[in-house]
Amino acid sequence: MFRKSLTILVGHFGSGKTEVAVNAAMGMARDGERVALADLDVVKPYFRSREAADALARVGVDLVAPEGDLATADLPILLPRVRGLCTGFSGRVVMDVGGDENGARILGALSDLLQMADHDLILVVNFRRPFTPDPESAVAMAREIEQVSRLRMTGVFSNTHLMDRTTREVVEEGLQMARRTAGMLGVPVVGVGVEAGREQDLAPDNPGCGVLSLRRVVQPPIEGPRVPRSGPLFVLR
Amino acid sequence: MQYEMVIAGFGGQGALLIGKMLAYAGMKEGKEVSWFPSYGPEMRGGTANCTVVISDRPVGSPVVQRPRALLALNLPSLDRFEDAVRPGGVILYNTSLVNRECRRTDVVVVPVAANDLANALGNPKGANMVALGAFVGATEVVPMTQVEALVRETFARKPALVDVNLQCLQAGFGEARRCVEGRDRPAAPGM
Amino acid sequence: MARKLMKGTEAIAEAAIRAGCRLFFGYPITPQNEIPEYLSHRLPQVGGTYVQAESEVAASNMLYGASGAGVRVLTSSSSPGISLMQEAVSYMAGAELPVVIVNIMRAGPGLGGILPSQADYLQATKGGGHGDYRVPVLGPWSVQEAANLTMEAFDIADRYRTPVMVLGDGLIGQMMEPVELPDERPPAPDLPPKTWASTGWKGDRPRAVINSLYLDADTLEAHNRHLQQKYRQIRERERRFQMRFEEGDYDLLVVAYGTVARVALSAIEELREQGRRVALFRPISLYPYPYRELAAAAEKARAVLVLELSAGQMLEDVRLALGRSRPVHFHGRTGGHLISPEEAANRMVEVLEGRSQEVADV
Amino acid sequence: MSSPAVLEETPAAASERTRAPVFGHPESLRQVITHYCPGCTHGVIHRLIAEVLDELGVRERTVGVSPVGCAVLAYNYFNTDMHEASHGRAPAVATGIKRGRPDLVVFTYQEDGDLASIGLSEILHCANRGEKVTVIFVNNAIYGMTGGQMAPTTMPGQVTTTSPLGRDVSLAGHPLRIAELVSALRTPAFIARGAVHTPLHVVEARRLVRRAFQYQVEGCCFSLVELLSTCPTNWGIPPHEACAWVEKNMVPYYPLGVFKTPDGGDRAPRPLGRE
Repeated sequence: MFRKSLTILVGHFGSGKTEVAVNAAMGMARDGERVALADLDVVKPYFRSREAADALARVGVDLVAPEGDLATADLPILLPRVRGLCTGFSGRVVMDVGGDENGARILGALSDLLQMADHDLILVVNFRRPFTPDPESAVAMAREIEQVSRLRMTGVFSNTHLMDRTTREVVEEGLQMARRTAGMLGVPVVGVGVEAGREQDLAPDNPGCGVLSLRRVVQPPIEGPRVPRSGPLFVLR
Repeated sequence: MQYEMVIAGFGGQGALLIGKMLAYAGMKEGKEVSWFPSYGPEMRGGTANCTVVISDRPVGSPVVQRPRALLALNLPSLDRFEDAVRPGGVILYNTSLVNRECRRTDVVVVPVAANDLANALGNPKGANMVALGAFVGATEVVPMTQVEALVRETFARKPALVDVNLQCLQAGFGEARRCVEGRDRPAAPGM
Repeated sequence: MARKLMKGTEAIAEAAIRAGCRLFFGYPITPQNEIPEYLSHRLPQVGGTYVQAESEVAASNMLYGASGAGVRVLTSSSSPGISLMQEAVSYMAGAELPVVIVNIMRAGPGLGGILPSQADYLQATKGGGHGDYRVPVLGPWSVQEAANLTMEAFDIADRYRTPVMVLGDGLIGQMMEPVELPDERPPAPDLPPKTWASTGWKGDRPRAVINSLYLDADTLEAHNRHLQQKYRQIRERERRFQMRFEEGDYDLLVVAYGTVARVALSAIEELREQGRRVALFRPISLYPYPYRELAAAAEKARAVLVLELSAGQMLEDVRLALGRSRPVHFHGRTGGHLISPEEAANRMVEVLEGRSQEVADV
Repeated sequence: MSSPAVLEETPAAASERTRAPVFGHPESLRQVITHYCPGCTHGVIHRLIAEVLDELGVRERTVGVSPVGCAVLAYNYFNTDMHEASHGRAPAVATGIKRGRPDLVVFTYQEDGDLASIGLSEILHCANRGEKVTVIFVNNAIYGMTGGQMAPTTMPGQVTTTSPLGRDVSLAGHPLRIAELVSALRTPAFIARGAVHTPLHVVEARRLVRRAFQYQVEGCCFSLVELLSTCPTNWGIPPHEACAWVEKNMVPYYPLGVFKTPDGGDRAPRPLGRE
């Protein structure tokens, strides 16, 4: 699904970039790879991958994000180490970039190095979000991101969901729209995300791409610890 | 014993100054005093007035609805405060600028032509001193000697003004005394 | 000490100088202009500095700077100006800086008018600006007390490292009364030294950083706990109040602060001459509010009457103190109208004779 | 390429030379890692100020005021007593400190949103009163802290997150030229603009910063140095391009130089008819 040594995840606000990035990085680490996850979200001060620091540390993912007081500072901090990751890191690197073309602007600041690195630029889309209701708006956003980041899109990741109310139809419909988006961009759909534990209910029959199980690691501050209500996660087998 | 008075006139007629001098003289006498001005839009045109309380013990309300004495330097001031004065109190008004009689019959009414008296003494600016002297004469709220000392102190830097103002003060005092002589007066504190 | 006849505003200004304040930052607004006017004249005579700021916002931030550098500093304003100052008041509360702020209240809301009012009570006593903070608030009822409390405010500010507000209605500012002031009122001997102040760092103490920014949630919560601990101390030690006619029995307890309490006192004196049993409770510290003392004072009374130049602000604290133990009645004037002694007396009689309606539940 | 002089050096002298520090840490800067992004010039400017404070020997009586902006944490970096001001009010805070303790050397460190937008009133009146403080004004044509929005100093046509089609001068006005604006005041002052996008400019900027502090130490006047700066992160271009961007786009609009010196005379126009 993510094959290059450097995977850059972009998309609109709330498309699920951070969940995809965290789960992808943790998956790579479980496969025995050396992984660094760079939190490049300089746009919003909450719901960032740095909030998954503990979970990432447990599986050995190296989180590159402002620490201590700076973790909650409303400051667009680009760590010097990120420039190092672009050139001299011996493992896999996942970059979680802030929302839409504003968040992707930070890639422009790194473009001198990124252009030379072996990378994928993946657009994460959730068509059940107001910013990208259809493939056309997703393509328009992709073009804007390409412009500010000075990079070309190399793939689309389908992440359409409705949280707890997601059904297989929602995922299937989202995947079809992702395929049309990818077609217009001239790139493949590299993967589709489904909630961990509900793969049997939700995963499309013929995805034609990898399926990534997404475990919610980062909580929006408004939600608090998630209270399980139903679903196979809690069915005793 | 507590004595409350309202001093009112046009802005510039010296009502606030008269009030301050009364309060100051009261303080010099060892009394408790408060001086409270009307302020704000009223100060521009209309009446400028202040309330002075002189008392043997700490002054309660500095705001007074029913004063024992009124000094009205012009007609609007008389119109506004005439009815507020307590029965048995004193109303002193400046006949130079008031073209009617005082309607109250249950108070001591003292008409004094403050501006005319000051003009006659060759000191047109001294009308407020005439009024102050007359008010002290009519109410005896503070001793005249204390007020005279205050005038000397106030004009210490302009000695030429001391005598002319004392003249006005005494003229007003004399006029008021002649007016109230032989009448029943409301008691003033500590006199 | 010779008695002098002084306006409240002048007495406050002179008292600040006697308390060792040599710095004033402010911006003109009626009805407190005599304070900056007086100080612009007096401060240079005593080697002090007067700065007319470009706005209340700037003035209060100048206070923040000067106080952070460890010097006693004063500002004064009136209601709309105080609202503008709240930015820095919150910062000063957060950075724990001692300053004295005088608010000579005028009628609101908005531009309102320049006439007397007590309508800033809630703003003053419940913090005033953003964030969890409180500011000790003192409400004088005479010119002499305004001077005394101003001098004391500097000590309270230094003792607890907090802004302190002297809250006067327009009458306090404008009336003249005899005042006695000490030639010099040195700071209380037991005040802590200002080792935290930014006076230039020579390595002999921790580096001074005057700041209210705490990015980490735990650190900020700990800072807030520390502030709340300080406010608890203030609530324990700094409650001030006065009672009149507390000896013997009374049917009605009147609660008022500032000059309104004097109006109430005159009314009560007159009613007592007629044999009516009325007593007066006057909070002097409005934060901390003397809740316990008020509750104790109300035990003898059948009913309580609150008088204010507002639509009922201190009323909330009275109800907080009394709960449902006593019926609470209210009389307030707004817009700049004063309460006259006769008006106050009439309301007291209404309550005594059962012709007044208790304040309804909010 | 090695010079003959080095070849002729004795081994002892050579050893001494290699051990002698040629580039140390200024005493006025704390030895901590800053939060500034790669390619950001805040660090350079911090260093210039620190070097000047060291040189003038005033570190122990200096108090700095940090702004709200990317340099909000500057109080962690300077090795002096510091105040953190609310947004835009640093000149008022500095006024309070200096009037309270005239013996202190007081400087504010401010950025374009802080100084040129919300704090425009404070800076103009501080300068106009002639407060004897030093203002270091970092102009990078964008709001850095809040994530790249338009600043009063954003260039015409410059794309930011709140001017997505480029700054439209018919709607947002033209960029504010602070050095020019403040130097129009009649009160004597030292007002200059420098830049830090090339080593040569850094050397020149250091001279300006030094002069600014020197005037204050001598009790002479208010001083302000505007320094054109970079923001690769929010501009979205690599650091070397950001430096080139300053030269190409900012320097022509924001001319470098000294705008006002305290002895510069009166700039007021002559009365009409007496030309």
